[in-house]
Amino acid sequence: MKKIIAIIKPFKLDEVKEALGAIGVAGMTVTEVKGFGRQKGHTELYRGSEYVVDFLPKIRIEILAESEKVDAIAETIIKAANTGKIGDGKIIIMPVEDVLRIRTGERGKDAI
Amino acid sequence: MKKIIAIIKPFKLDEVKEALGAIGVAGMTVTEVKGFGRQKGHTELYRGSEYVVDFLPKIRIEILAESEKVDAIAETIIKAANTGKIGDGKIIIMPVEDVLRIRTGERGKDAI
Amino acid sequence: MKKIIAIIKPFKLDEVKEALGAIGVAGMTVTEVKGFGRQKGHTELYRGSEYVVDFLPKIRIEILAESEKVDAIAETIIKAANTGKIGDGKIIIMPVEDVLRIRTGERGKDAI
Amino acid sequence: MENKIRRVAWTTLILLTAFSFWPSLAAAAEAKLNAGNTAWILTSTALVLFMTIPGLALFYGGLVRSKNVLSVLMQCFSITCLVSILWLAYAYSLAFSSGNAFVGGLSKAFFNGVSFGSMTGDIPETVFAMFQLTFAIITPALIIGAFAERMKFSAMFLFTGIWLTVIYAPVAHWVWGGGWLGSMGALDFAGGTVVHINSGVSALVCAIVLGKRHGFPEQPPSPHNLTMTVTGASMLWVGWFGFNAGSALAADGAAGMAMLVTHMSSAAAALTWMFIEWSKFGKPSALGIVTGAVAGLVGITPASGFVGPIGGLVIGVVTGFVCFNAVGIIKRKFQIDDSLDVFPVHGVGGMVGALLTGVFVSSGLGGVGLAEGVSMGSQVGIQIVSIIATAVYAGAGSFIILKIVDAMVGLRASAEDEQVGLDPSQHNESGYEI
Amino acid sequence: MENKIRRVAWTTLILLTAFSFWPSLAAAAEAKLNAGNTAWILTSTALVLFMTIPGLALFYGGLVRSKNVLSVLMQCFSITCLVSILWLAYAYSLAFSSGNAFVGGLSKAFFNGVSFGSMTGDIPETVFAMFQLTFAIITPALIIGAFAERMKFSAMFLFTGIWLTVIYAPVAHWVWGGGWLGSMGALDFAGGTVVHINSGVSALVCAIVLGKRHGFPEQPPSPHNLTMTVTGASMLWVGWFGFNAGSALAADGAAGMAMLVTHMSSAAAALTWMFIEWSKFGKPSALGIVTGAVAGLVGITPASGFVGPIGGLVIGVVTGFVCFNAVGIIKRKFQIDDSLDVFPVHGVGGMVGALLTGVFVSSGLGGVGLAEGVSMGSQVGIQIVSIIATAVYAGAGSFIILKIVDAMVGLRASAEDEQVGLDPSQHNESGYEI
Amino acid sequence: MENKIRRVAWTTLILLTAFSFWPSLAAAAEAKLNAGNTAWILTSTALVLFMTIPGLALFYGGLVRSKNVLSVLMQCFSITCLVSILWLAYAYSLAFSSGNAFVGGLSKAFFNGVSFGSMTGDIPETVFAMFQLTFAIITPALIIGAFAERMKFSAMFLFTGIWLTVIYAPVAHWVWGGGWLGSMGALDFAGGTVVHINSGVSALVCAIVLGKRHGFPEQPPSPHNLTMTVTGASMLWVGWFGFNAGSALAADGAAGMAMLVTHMSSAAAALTWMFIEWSKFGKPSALGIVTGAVAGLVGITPASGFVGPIGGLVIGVVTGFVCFNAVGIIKRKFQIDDSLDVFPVHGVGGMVGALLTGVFVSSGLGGVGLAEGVSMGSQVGIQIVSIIATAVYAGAGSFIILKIVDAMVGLRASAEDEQVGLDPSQHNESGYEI
Ligand SMILES: Nc1ncnc2c1ncn2[C@@H]1O[C@H](COP(=O)(O)OP(=O)(O)O)[C@@H](O)[C@H]1O
Ligand SMILES: Nc1ncnc2c1ncn2[C@@H]1O[C@H](COP(=O)(O)OP(=O)(O)O)[C@@H](O)[C@H]1O
Ligand SMILES: Nc1ncnc2c1ncn2[C@@H]1O[C@H](COP(=O)(O)OP(=O)(O)O)[C@@H](O)[C@H]1O
Repeated sequence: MKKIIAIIKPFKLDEVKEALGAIGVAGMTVTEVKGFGRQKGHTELYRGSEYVVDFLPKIRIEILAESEKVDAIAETIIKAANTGKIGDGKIIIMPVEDVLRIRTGERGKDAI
Repeated sequence: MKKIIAIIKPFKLDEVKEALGAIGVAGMTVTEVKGFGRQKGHTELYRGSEYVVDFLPKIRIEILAESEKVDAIAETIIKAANTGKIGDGKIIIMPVEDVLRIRTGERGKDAI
Repeated sequence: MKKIIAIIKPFKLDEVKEALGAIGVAGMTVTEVKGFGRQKGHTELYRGSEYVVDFLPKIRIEILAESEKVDAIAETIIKAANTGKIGDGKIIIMPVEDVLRIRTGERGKDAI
Repeated sequence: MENKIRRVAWTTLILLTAFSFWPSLAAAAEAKLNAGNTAWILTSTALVLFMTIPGLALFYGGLVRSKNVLSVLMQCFSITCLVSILWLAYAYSLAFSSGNAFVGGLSKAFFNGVSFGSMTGDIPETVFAMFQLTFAIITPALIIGAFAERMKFSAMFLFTGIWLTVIYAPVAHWVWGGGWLGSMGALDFAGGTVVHINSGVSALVCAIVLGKRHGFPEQPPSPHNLTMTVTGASMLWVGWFGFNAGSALAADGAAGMAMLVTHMSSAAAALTWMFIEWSKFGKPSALGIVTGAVAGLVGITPASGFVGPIGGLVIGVVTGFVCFNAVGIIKRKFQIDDSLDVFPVHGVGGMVGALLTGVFVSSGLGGVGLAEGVSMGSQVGIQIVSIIATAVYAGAGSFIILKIVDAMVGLRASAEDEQVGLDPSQHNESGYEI
Repeated sequence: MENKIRRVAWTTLILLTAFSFWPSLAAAAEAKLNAGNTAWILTSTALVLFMTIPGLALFYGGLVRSKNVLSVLMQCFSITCLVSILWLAYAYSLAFSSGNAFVGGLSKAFFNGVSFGSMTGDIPETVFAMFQLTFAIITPALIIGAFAERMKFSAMFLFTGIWLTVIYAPVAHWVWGGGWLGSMGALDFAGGTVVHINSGVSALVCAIVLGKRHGFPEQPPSPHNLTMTVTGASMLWVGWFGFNAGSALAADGAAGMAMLVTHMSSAAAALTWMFIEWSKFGKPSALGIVTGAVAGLVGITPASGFVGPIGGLVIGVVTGFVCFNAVGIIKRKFQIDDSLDVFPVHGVGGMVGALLTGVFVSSGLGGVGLAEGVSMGSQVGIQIVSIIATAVYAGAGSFIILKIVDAMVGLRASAEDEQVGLDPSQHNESGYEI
Repeated sequence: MENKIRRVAWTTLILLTAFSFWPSLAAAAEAKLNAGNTAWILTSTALVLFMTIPGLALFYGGLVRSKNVLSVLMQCFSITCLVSILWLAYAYSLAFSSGNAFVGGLSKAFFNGVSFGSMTGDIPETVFAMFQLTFAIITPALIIGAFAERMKFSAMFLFTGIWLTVIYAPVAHWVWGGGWLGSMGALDFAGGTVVHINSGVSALVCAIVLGKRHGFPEQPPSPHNLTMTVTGASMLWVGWFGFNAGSALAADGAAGMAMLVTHMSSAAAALTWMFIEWSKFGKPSALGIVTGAVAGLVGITPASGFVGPIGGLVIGVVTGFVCFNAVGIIKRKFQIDDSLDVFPVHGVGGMVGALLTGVFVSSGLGGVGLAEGVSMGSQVGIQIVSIIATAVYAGAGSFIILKIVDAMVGLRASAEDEQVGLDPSQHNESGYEI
């Protein structure tokens, strides 16, 4: 059981979602976040001056998956979210000790 | 030391919070997220057409706890957040290496 | 490879960001969250009555870092985010199994 | 001078009544159209419609949780539409055509006989009918604050239709259409009884019959967007100039004074509320000051054409003070979940205003003066009768209507619909996707 | 009585035409200024400007995704500015100065000869010119709904400038400035052809030429803030009182009736839309009811000074019904991405209204009556000619303008700019930082 | 013709002055009430109140961070209330009752003698007093932009009360109430000096005395909701029609021309600002265009009743250009944290307008013409005197008031209160819970 976190560009969400659906990923949890990295923030205008805004809007996707599916998922995300430009984001894979389904109390991979 | 993440239906937040308070859980961090899973998104009307909206609003609760309390917490959440209907959400239990309290610099369980 | 989560007071974000920049932390992902802990919620007025609002606005910072940098990062955050008052927040250190850069497919510490 | 004005005010009142009684006659007389007065009432009509959509809709909408905001907006908007069609069909006729002391007739149903040339006084009857329609719209729209966040849309819609027919139209007839309260000499310049007591008491009954929202009173109220509420309150204030100064049905000194006292009462009540909060809690709040302003506008409504600047000031201070306390009593003492405090602000504020109208109309206090041979005591007595009559009729009537609607479609959204929010459950929509 | 009013209406029309033809003469005549009428048209001007900024801007802005909201607001605002300066420079002259049957001349370029004392009828010419300007502003602003979320700002700006010059100014001249449609007897009280068919058909052409947004029609539409849309719709409704009742150019019975029928048509269309949704999907929506209201306002626009209450009611119901279906046909059947449904609401609604004006103008149906010697059939015929002429001219003209602008600066934002959003890509800004 | 108009304009000015001097006499004269003019000033009063609440409140509120939005709204709203009560109590009397060249007397304190029948020219005095009150409200409300996000509410409240009394009331008297500037022949149709220079210079002093916000100028400004700002700017534009065209105190050709030039100046300044940004940064911004529009409205304010269309156009372009540069100079060169740029827009814009009024009033340039025997040079001289006098008085006075208020309650919120936000720290509230 792993948790995969993907931080992507917002307009790639639909493509990622669809690509994951195609390989049978049934669920995910999505958060709107702000990213800070190598990609330079965009400039904004404010009454005749330009300012650099550091933070960029990003989408954070959290996916629980059985360990053996992790690579396929990561690959799929990379394919769907990649634009080749700086700021495309990261995928993080983390260990999970257990998962429960609130509705049924099921545990482990049955809960996903 | 573990981190428990619970993804629940928004209107259950107050009940979960109270139930956790009752068993002595003093703190938590809450995020508004969008969920995607088996629960089908609701339909929305837009000028005479119906559309299915995939994502559903959910609440993500993050709780740090000593390992021995994890089961009690999970159980409590299940009891409080359960409606028996699809989409009630998940509980995820993850390992934590250390916790620090910013105010004091305390580490480990003293920091919770 | 670790993931550091810092939950801080919102107005400390800029200071923390700068302090981290100074020690070479190049990236982070930030989420607006609501915190619940020992710090008592503030009272709000509503038409001649006072109510306690439990949840307080907090900022959650997520940072991926090589294991050996974790202590320096935690220390830096503590220094920058500390006000000495209750509610300053927590730092959580968690294990990470792998990180990928979506743009290039790089893995591990090259991906940070 | 003052004397002349007083006469004018009374004559206007009498003429208005007369015209409502014998409208065909009025039209026949072909009073010369006054373009200035017509311009102002056309404008006032726009201002009063603006009070409901978007004014009241935003004022109320900001106070509910975001999952219910569209339901509030939708209720205000649909009430606007429904009341308009009923007004055209029969409600204008019931309120303003010739009938008996209790209700008008159907001679003007479907605006029969209301043509391009029909006049009411020196303005076109179409303009008079439109202006009055905007009052008929806002009155039931005010009520929705009482049952916000829990009533079914279908029930709200039915309730409004019946309520307009059997409560609003008759009460408007009593006071302004030639009915018994007007004949008795009750003073209600712009709707203290017809609009505010009427809606406020009905709101209270709705709140009681529907019962509390899930979580009341433990959960703190959570207005989702106070900027929306302040915006709405500001629009209400501006629109109220049309409401009160428009009720002069002319662009003259009476209209000017009505606007002045309206403004001063609002400002005075707002500051009163603010200072009470400031001294009690150490901090004044935005929601507090705007609520006070609305209370002050309610209080001055029945008095607006009758009192002078000092009357406006005092009515504002008193209404602000009384309404502040009324909110607490209803919510905390009686634990009635009148969600957006319609009764303590509109019901109680309307009563305070109706009473004080009887006092400050006195020329000694800067008003237009009591009618010939009427003492302040007896005028206050008449005002009390009009308050009680309206409150009892509206309260009992609303109760019966609610029971009927409950039997027909059920009043309350299911517990789950309430928890999920009325926007998705009643309208398949959500307010924000930001 | 009715007869007199009809005469007044026709005389007004003729005078208006006359004044536009011989403006210097009109000024020379120094008709006595009517302060009441002037007050109402000053007010109406404010109301109609209010319709575009902020009304339409909010109505449209709430319907797009949050990354494009400022682009919509900015387009409405910049159109307001650009059209105003062109109006001053030459467009007012092209539309309303003496010329030929197709377009006016340049005798009033830069408001030459429009002084403090110039009159149009019994109101100052400055007031007439300002009132008309607000119509010239909203018409191209309506079009932006068709290409929302994907057009370059520079292209939009150029398109508007050319469109105003070669489409709007002539068409306004045809109908109101002494041109061939007005002379033929086409009835368009407040802009069914000039404003709504004109903009609606142009919008359709824009939508087709620009092509679909990325994701259309698979992705569900995602209005980012429906409270904004409902607010904007409410402002449109209120502002429309100035649009239609102001078009009487007087504060009189015609203005009163125009306001009344405008209101009733809007209410009727809104409820029609609501009931269709309710019966079809089990739930009525806020977006539905406000869209219906706007459709009803569009439908009554050409008819507003000519028809009576029943005409207003029927036009509302019919427009609501037809526009509801038109939206579906354009979007689902033809899969045209007219982003905010400008054609089905304004184009189709305007056509329905223009047609029905020819019917309900009949005095037998409560209208002011057909002109001497004109049968209902021939009036409807004239209306059809005016619909077709406007649609063909606007459609073909817009197509050519789009091609020219495309060649000059390119019409569409790049795929990436569209995906990132027009706010950051076109304006270096973002709407919200909450 | 032009001559006649010029005479009318001057006579109006003189009459206005006269009436202010001998108000009881004016009332006694019982000038016949003009309903059309009264209708327009009633409407204008509503429009100008609308400018402050919600217009300015939203315009400013959108520009601050979300943790301070309610503080801005609350400041606008509470200023509205406070100024109204002071106006009633004594400020109207100080500004407009008979006194000396510097300030009026107290003969009209508590609106003593202002009755239903009192007249100012041909409109009721109540209407004149209400109209003027809305100017007295917006002027101090403009100032809050300078110290947004850091001033204590109590200090803001005290400052406003004293400022209105010792700065606004006298300066209004100087120009419009029979004081020395008016007598000298200074031209200020609708408040270039009284409103904009007065508030702009006071704002600058506030910004300097209060000092910079935490993070200025390193942190980028972060307007939390530009849709709110664009909405507010739109409302300001529409409301400004009442401000400037209402200042004619009549619905006539002067009002019509005032509305026209107001509109054109705003449009021209907005486009000027937009094109500067476009050429300088490659992209035009929504905040830029609306800021330009407001600057153009400010610039035309003193000139609005005196200049023709070309004057309006030129004043717009010049004001837009100058204000654009002034913003940069204050913020980047002098590093003064005038949070929402009140001085560069209102102070500088007002000065540009006041100056150019002296030029474009000339009949050769399309204006009403200079007064008999006054050359353009000497008129410009008078204008410069009025600018300097107002600026010096407002600047020095504000400085002293700030020092007094600082001694009484302290001006600035604590560093922590500022960081947490003024909404929770000053008002125990938060704007959004979405
Ligand atoms: N060390 C980090 N910890 C957490 N999140 C990071 C880190 N570095 C980058 N991110 C996230 O990934 C996003 C993209 O990173 P960036 O360095 O801009 O480009 P790239 O993904 O191409 O390496 C950032 O906006 C941020 O949200
Ligand atoms: N694989 C997953 N990874 C992350 N989050 C998930 C996953 N599956 C479901 N979720 C989250 O849990 C919520 C509920 O899941 P769902 O499948 O709809 O119903 P249930 O909880 O009854 O299994 C989803 O809305 C989503 O937020
Ligand atoms: N057990 C916990 N699990 C997750 N988050 C917590 C926990 N306890 C506290 N927090 C987060 O840390 C914030 C600060 O905690 P609090 O107890 O108020 O003060 P302190 O940080 O000084 O200990 C909370 O608002 C919450 O967001």
